Amino acid sequence: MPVGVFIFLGVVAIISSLGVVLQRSPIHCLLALIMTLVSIGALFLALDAVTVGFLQIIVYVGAIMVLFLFVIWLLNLQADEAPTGGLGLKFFATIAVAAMAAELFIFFSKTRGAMEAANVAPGYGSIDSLAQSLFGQYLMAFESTSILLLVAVIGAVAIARRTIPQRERGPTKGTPTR
Amino acid sequence: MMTVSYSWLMALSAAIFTIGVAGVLIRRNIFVMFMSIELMLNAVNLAFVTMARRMGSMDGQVIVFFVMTVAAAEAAVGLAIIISIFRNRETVNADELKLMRW
Amino acid sequence: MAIDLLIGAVKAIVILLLVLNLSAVLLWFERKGSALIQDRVGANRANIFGVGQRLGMPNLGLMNTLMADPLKLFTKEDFVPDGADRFLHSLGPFLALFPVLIAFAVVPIGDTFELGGHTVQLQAATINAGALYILATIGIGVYGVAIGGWASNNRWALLGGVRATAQMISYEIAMGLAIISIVITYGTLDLQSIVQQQGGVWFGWLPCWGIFLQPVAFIMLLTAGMAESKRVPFDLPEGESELIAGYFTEYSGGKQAAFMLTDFAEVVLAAVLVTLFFFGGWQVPWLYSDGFHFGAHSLLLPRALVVILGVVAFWIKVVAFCWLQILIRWTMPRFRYDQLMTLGWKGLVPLGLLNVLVTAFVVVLASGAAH
Amino acid sequence: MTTVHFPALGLILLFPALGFLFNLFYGARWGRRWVNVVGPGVIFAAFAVVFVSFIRLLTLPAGSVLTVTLWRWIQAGPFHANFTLQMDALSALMTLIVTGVGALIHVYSVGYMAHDDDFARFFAYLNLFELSMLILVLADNLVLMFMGWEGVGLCSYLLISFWYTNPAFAYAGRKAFVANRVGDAGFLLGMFTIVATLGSHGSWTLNFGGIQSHLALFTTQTATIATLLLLVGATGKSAQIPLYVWLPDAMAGPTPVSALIHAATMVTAGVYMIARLHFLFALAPTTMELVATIGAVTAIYAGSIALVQPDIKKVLAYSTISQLGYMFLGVGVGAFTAGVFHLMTHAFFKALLFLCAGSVMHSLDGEQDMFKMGGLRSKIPITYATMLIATLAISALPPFAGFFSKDQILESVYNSGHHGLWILGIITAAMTSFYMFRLIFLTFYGESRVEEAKAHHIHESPSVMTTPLIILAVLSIIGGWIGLPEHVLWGNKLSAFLAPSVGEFTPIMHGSALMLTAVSLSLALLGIIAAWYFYLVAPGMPYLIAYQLKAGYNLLLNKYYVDELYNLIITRPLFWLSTLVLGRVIDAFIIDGIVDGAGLMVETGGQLSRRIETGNVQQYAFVYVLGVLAIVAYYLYLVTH
Repeated sequence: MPVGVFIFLGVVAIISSLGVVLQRSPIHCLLALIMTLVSIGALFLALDAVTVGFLQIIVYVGAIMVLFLFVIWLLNLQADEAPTGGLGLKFFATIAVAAMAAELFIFFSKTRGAMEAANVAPGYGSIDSLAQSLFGQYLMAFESTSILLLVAVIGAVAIARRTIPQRERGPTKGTPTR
Repeated sequence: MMTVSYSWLMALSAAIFTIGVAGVLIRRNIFVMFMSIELMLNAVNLAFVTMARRMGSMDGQVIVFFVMTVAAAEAAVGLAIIISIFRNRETVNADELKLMRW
Repeated sequence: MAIDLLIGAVKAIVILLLVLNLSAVLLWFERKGSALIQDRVGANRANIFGVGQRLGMPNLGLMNTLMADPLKLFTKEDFVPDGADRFLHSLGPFLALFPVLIAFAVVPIGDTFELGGHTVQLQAATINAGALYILATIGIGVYGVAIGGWASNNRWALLGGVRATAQMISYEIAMGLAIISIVITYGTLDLQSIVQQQGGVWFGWLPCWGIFLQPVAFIMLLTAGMAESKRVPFDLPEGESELIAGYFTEYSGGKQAAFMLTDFAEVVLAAVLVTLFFFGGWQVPWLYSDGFHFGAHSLLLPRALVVILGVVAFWIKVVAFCWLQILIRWTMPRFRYDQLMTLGWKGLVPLGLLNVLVTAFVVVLASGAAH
Repeated sequence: MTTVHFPALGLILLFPALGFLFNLFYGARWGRRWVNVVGPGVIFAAFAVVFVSFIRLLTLPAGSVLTVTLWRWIQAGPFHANFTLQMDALSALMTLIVTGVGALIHVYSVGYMAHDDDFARFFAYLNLFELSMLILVLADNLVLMFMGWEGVGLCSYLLISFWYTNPAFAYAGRKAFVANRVGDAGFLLGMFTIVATLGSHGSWTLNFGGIQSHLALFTTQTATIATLLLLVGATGKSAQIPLYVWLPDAMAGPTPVSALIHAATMVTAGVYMIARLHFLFALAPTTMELVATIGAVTAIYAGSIALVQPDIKKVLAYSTISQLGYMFLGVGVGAFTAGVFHLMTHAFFKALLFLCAGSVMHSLDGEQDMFKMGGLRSKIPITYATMLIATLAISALPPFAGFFSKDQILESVYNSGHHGLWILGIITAAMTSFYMFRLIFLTFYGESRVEEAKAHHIHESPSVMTTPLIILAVLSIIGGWIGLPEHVLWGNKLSAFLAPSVGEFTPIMHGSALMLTAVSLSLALLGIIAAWYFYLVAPGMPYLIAYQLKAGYNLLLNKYYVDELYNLIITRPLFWLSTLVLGRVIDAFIIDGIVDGAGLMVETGGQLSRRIETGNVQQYAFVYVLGVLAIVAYYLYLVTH
């Protein structure tokens, strides 16, 4: 991919992810997160992972993040008040995070090679090649994820459903109301 | 024409990942912590795609696909939990959710 | 290189302008059309120095739609309510409009042709995963209304935003299923090739349009598209009788214009998709790359003319479907919200799944028969 | 001396075991009818098997042994004791008594417990007792025998305190248990001595056969030590001085229990053990002397107490002790066959006496005081008749069973040169006949002294109770005939049968035997006449004597104050020691200190470590991140080096 593209997307991604962490209002954080996801998706596209890139945007941005949005609305989350206490933990956490960043950078700086268009087969990242892997080598995993999703849906409903006693629920359908 | 080297992309994913970790460790709002976790997931996805690209294999992308699926499930359940917590405790502040303690 | 960039820029601008103008014109269509349907005169006032009458033209009120309204809107005060999130409040409309407009980037408005040794794709961006791209943009489109409704600090607006979001997500699924069945049918995500495969005829006379292959998908796509455009009968997010104006209650001036433009752009998008997937895009019945062929008879035409005919045909189809949607809008009552959800989740989604299943079976059997 | 593999012996144990399990787990649920069938049924089955094995044994040359090894039991280094049963003449006789008399008593119990709700538990215990007793007598090694030994002790405890809701009964059970523990300790130490002695010479065994074959390894000294210790066990189980005290109290249990355990079978275990180890005892003349002395003294001592007891069962209890004294006397002077012979006859008539007493009490709603009876002769004739037979038997009047066995003992005592013991023996004989007929006269003759409340519904016991009485009565008559004196009719079949397993019985010349017999017989008759005169002719006389010799009378009535003595010198100090020293000091401070200390340690540790669980998610996450850091650092190290 062109260096310019990488730099642009990378900067956007980092800034917006910082926004996720640093902003007060949950909805701003959410938008920042969406921004990050979109830029990462764009990076996927630039990495010839076309299908996954679009899926990233469709699934993450188009579905999961909307779920977050709904929850923000449902709970009517406002901006956090000024953080109180726990500064010691924050301090050490910052140090730990810095250390982790250092480690990871050293670690990944050992990754060699640069992107040439040459080293991928034609049709790499296209939906058929993905499908070949998904429905070939990873079929079992694919099917089991469907079960996972089903379970997740049921679990989510079971957890989040508010159980209302009959009297509060009022007259149910079919019962005469007067 | 100069091209991007993989180490840059990995560094980017590392940066996003650590930012996510910081969010989990520092933010008090469990909701934002949750979002930070998504951030970390995506950083990992980026690393996967990068390496897949480098090795010219689809496996990394397949894993990303699965990560998305699991993330969807995780989001559903996690948000449901957050909702029920909020119903019972009227807060999303992690500091006030300390029931599981001595 | 440079020329390619130039061509690209030209294409982009042209398509964008086309869409914007069409959206604007649709507003006029709507006014006159509704007037016709409701046996009114409709827009008929604005008239520049009576030029129209002097030329003996009937006063179609074109002016106050195409010039007076935009002037009025863009000169109005940009009002932001108290306690609203300023940034998001102004971000909302453009977050809504932007994705819809970029969605048109992959739309092939005509056949490819040679120009001075350059292969010109009549398509702003030649992405070979066009269908996915469109779905992605539509997915992003949700946020505009959502943010707009939330940032207005107004419960009607918020309710409208919630409704809009829920509705759009629900119908995105149906739309996605419809598009998937099309993709399975044509075995590609590339819109251009989908259109090209719709060339030619069956039985010597029937155009090979997708409508004949995927009638169910056609219904679903049309319905979902209209739902995406949040207009009657799917206009609950902005139902005047319930929520003053839904998510743009608190908007005025340019931002409101942007929202309205979004609606019309979505109408156009729905029309474009239907055209592309089911009515052969720029394909003209019995017109081949070298001219008309109808049975034994044939009428040869120059290549340029063929391409132009294709482009014209495409836009005619699009306008026709926009008109169809407007008719539907002005003839049907509004759903109740539970009816909306029922239709989406209990009607279209299962239907779409079934359709995908059947399509997949048929395709597999056909390919099996092929070899 | 041949050894025959005879698996059927296993069945002898199997039946009571099954009965025990059934009565324990299903008895109460399935109801009285089943228990009444199963409880005695299994014993009858066992008796049948025993009888078959007995016949098999008779067909073999004298001194043969039936044996079966059920499984390998204890395996400790060189030492090993298998679960092996063996039946020689002695065991055969014992098993016949245990199962035969036991079966009859089971049947009797069906009637006796007819009104008790806890019948299932009762029969479960009885069957368990039968099982243990059979193990005891069939065991081929001391360890297995000790297992049965303990088993019978346990059952005795359970059955004495069967009506545990009555504190006095529970106390009696505890007393019996403790007294038996003392004896058992002696038994154990005796075993250890034997093992040590044999093991030090490299032959690790406790099989009777093994011990017998390694007798050479014993010096007189070791043999004496071992036998003395075993004797302690014997006195404990067989209620001899000094450990007899539990037996009188053991009468708290249901009367069939007194009959089966505390008259016929268990209490004879000591005698059996001595007879079983006769070869070892033979090595220790000192012990033998002691055994004889203990026997004689116990006999006359208990007999004297029995003279004045008002309680019918107490009289029988002391007479049991006294009769056991006879047996000890017999085996003590080396007349093992005589001792075992008396054991057998005693089992018959003493069981019968107890059952009759039970029948009497049953007819009088559990009245035990003989001074509140009288004149029952016509009201419960069968009981009267059978009890009279038993009394004649125990009073050693020919031709009843007791006559022959007791006569043999006294003869052999005299002939072995213990004339002092012989005199004690014949005096005891006189006492025996006196207190037994005193019992008869007080109970069945004279005018009725029964309380009004009980007087009107005196009834003969049901046939299920009387039938065993009759059978036992027959046995009490003819039981002695298998051991006739030498040269009389068929002579002494029994000793001929037993001789190989308990050593030769030395026959004596006939002339003096007749003289001795005449003496003891005349004394017995004297006792009877005295009883007749005191309690029928001149009923006031006993009171007069008791008034004249108040001190002696009270001494006897209070059993020489031995219980009080034991209380003073043993129980009380032990009690104080355990409550004050052990309880208040060692238990309260040291043991509780250790326990509480452990608990406190854990608790404080928890108090400290629980601070880690702050419930703060981010803190956990922080620690987690530290872990990740460590891991990544490790991999970095791997990569860079």
